[in-house]
Amino acid sequence: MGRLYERLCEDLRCLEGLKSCMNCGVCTAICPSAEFYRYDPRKICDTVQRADDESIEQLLKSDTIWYCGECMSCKTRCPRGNTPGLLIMALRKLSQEMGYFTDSEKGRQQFAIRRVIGDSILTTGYCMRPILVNPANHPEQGPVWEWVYNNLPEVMDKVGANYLKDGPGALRRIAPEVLSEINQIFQVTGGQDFFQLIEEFSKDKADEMCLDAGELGGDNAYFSEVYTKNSGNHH
Amino acid sequence: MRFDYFVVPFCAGFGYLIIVLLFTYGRWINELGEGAALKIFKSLLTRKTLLASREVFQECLVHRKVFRVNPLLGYMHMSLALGWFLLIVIGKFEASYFTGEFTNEFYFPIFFRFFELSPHRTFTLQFFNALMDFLLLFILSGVALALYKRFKSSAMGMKNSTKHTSGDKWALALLWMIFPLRLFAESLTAGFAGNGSFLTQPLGNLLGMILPVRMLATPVWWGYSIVLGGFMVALPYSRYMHIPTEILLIFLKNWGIKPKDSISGMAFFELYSCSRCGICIDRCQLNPAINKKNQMVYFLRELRAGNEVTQMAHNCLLCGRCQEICPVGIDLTNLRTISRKQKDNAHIHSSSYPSIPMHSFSTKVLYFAGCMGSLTPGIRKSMETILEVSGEKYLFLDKEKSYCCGRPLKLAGRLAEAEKVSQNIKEAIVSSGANTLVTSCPICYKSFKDDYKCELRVLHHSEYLLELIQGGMISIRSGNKRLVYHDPCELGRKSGIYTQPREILTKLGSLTNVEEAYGKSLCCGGSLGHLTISMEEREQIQKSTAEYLNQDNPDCIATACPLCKKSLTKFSESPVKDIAELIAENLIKSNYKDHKTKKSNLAEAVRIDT
Amino acid sequence: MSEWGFTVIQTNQSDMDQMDRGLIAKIGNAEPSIFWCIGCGSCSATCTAAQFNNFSPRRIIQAIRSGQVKDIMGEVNKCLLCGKCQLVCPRHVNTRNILLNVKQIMGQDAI
Amino acid sequence: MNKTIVIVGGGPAGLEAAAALGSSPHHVLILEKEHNTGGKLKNWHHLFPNFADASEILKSLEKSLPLNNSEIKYDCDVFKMEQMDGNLLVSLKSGEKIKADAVLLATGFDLFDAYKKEEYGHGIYKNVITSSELEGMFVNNSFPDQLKDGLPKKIAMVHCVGSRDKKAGNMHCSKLCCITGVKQAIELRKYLSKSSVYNFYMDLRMYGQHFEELYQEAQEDYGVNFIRGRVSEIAEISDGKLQVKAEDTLSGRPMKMIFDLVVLLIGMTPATSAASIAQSLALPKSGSGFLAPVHQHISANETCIPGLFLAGTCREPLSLQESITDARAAALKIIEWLKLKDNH
Repeated sequence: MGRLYERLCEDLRCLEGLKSCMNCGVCTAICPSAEFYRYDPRKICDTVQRADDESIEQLLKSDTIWYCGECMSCKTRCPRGNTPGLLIMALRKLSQEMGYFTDSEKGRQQFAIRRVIGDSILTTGYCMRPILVNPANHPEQGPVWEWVYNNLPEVMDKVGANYLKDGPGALRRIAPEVLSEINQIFQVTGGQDFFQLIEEFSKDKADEMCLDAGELGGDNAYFSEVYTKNSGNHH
Repeated sequence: MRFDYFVVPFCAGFGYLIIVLLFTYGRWINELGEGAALKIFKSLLTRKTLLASREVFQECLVHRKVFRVNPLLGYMHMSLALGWFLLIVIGKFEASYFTGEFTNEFYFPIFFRFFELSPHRTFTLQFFNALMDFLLLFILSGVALALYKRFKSSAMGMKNSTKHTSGDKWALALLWMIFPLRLFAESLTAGFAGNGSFLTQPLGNLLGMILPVRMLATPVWWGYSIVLGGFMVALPYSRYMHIPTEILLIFLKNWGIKPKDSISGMAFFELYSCSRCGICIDRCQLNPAINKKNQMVYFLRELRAGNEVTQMAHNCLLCGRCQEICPVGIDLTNLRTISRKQKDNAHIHSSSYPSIPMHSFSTKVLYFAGCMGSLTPGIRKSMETILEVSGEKYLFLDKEKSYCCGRPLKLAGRLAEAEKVSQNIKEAIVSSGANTLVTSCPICYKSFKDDYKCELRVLHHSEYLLELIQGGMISIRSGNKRLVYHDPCELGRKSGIYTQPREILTKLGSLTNVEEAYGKSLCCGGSLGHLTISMEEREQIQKSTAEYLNQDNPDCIATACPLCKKSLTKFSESPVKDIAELIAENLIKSNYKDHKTKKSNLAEAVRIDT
Repeated sequence: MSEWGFTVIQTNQSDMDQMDRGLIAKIGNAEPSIFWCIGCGSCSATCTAAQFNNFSPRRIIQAIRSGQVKDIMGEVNKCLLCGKCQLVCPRHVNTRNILLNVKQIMGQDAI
Repeated sequence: MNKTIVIVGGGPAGLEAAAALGSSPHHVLILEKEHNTGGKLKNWHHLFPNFADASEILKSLEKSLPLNNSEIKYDCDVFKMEQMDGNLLVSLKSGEKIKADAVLLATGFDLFDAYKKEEYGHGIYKNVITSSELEGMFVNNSFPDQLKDGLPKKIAMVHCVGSRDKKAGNMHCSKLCCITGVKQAIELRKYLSKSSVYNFYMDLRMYGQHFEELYQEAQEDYGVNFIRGRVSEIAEISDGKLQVKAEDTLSGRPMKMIFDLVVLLIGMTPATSAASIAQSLALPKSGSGFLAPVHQHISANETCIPGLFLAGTCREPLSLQESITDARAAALKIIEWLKLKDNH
């Protein structure tokens, strides 16, 4: 029984998500991700169940664990009451903590999430704001979005949103005292440290790849690399 | 000049035969490959030629090997071959003596009694005359036997005889007609000319009483000539092609020419030397339950006819029992193997088979258990025990991983792939610096010994263990168990190791002999060479062989091959053990402690990681 | 605008109604023991070749039976024909002959 | 009228049948080939799926033997039976002959001889043992030294040894080895807390009450590992350690693993002791050689020989519970048959 396996066992999601798999494969059968990716929740459960650190490490460094959409369909079907989706969450967490996520293309995208959504929460109190959906990074949104994006204040006014303004309403500006409360929560619960960890591992990787990761935001080479890179090997 | 128009068919047939033979043999000799000419030239004036001539006499004329199968069958073949040969030779002498000159028309001796009508007065001529009649009678007795064999082959010890093609049947009919027609022609002539001897003269007189012999004689001579000519025309296209071909084959074989790995040149000589006697049919353990008409005689016939033989080529145990008994001595299993050769050959991923990693080998003895050994750990373990007790320093080459010697691929006709696979092991063996390679598997043994061509000594463990015993390295308790030894095909017939295992076994207990032993030993059914046979069919063979070996209720069946052991165990009443296991059981370990204290002397199996 | 590597991902799910039954029909005809396999894996475990590469007779049999012919391209050539698979098979499957048949039927494609 | 009923075999089925026949007026004679009753049960420690003590069960089976009308003869080797005037003549190896109105064959089973699968090395490597030998260790509390020292040990349980195997000549599924493997894995984990146990299986047939639950328990509470793949060969490497080769069929890769102990889960095979009896009566056998009843579904205890009945594992692999139920059913059939015989 190895170190990684023991750490996984400390995670409640692993304990709840994997009790005794009998390899029936129903999770893989229902999994929408398995339909398109070389992704097999049954195999992942089996690997972890074997408690073999070598293969767990391989898993943590692979793209595989990032293919899951966390739809939790698997939970509803498992005859033994396991939840591979929860196990995946535990694996992802461990991969982030160990820095193994930088070894895989999909894993490296943790950096982009940290920069976009993580920053957004701490600075505005929102996970997602329209301004974050930059047309340059989201060509799939099309020209209409590009126009909306360029005329955001006017559009918001028109639809009656209280966009970034004081007072009540959707997308209002979050009061500074509330924001500092959010920041404190992140500080106390370890969220900040966790973000910092992802930053550090990512910066190491950026250095290794000779790319600049900047200090903030997505305006840097490493960000655009992890955000847009697609090796085409994901199937 | 002595001439009559009836000699024309004979002369035409004879001429045709000579042209065809010259053309055919010329083509095959051309295909013998580089170096063959030099080899023949070098051997031509050596003892080899004399030996070959003796073999030609023994096998082509006397048919010694057929005699060994069954005396009556041997007599039948001899009467036809030797009788006819002498008829030609003595006939020539008779004609030469009569005319006083050696050179005469080449057809003259054959139709001697047609041309020389005067009754022979001198004693010598009468003697020749009687001799010729005797030879004719000799041949006719053979023809009668052959006829009898057609209807009742079991009378000559053959449960099955060859089912012939219609072409062969025509040639056969012509051959059988030759000698009765000669008898009639000569008798009819003797009936009016009185030039016959003890056989033809009385018969002629008898015929003369009821038939107009003078009028009938010429048409019968015509018939004789036509049949003779017809037979010679049919000869290259029938099984009788073996008559001239076998002679050449024996010479070529003695001169050291071997078939290449395709059906060409020497292989054709072998192919056409098959007389389709059918002796191989009964020897085949696949016969008759598992498959009919697939034995060597049929296989060679199809091959000769240029038909698709892939299926037939694969449907064979490659046990070599047929080859052992073949009166012509054709390398039958080899022909089967090379026919298996695939056109697209060298596609194995050789890079997938890493070599045995080279550690600093300090031992002189290498032990290679063989891949089958992993399924019979009793043999491996016994060998380890014995080697340890003997104090011999050795290296266990395939202790942790199995390596393939390449022979299975070779037997399947994938020669280039076999070569690639064996390359890696060969390198490891060659560069090891060891001087002895011991293997427990007769299949590997055959491979190492014949194909690898390494400098070091290659021994099967039965040879090596006998050496250890004789050299006093190990000592064994003798027992009184009744043992029966089963010769593995690859060790016995293929590699000629018969005596060493038996010598060991006589030290261990009392060895009971069974009839089908040595070269006649049965196949255990495990046959690596047969790839298409089903397991149920294998089990039929395994069962019958196991039952055969158990016929005298021995205490133990001994063998020297992991595959034989595995195959026989399931159906054998008495336990089946390898020679190594029997030795390990009876090993006296008194010296063992001395060795154990000298740690450096102990064998150390190197971990082989790849 | 950034360079985007969009790819359309093909489905990974096998549609058994669309499976290629050609090979299994031919092989099943020549060597019916292919249908006796219970997928226990003893063949792959004892296989001499499989020690060194990803060759797996069980997987090949499985692929043929489920019509995934593409998966076995090139695989059959890794076989050393040592026959141990047949010696350990609890169901008497003649694995070697199956592989030989694949080679024969697929011809050059099998390479 | 009182009749004689001969029961061949004093194992659980024989004992239970005798007990069930106790209420009848007939004389019951048990012929046991060993010198005590209990059959294979006496060499068993705990029973699946609830770890019941085998010796307790045996005691209660022996206790329920009726004293008034039953008799046990030990060291009796029955080798032949003949039909005679509607009765059966039972011949013993000792030469004795017993006339019986009805005979119940409860000859039980043989354990598969693991040496027949030489590649597993039983009888060659000292650390390869059978499930029955392991059970014997638990019974006698006599473990080899290498299992005592409390260090982490790796143990492999190999399922289907000699069962479902044409190479071993047994096509039948012995059906009880699966759960035995799970039970013994748990016991080993209890006994050697630092050990890890791996079960190599082809299918796990958890057909009985509480079997599946025990399987789940083994995984959840005892961390027993299960690998789907049949073991092909076992080789001893240095220090008596064993290298096991199998294919992990669920991940599709061949694997090897080194173990300190390998337990072969051997199955039930037809009893050789019943073979000569069956031959003398020309009793039909099922495919694998177990004795065949008249009808598998509706008359599983009756044979084509009038007055001859079957109970327990002589006709198919059965668990203890099934054997006992079967014996009672056979007893009932015997009483019915004797009644019918009386009326004629």
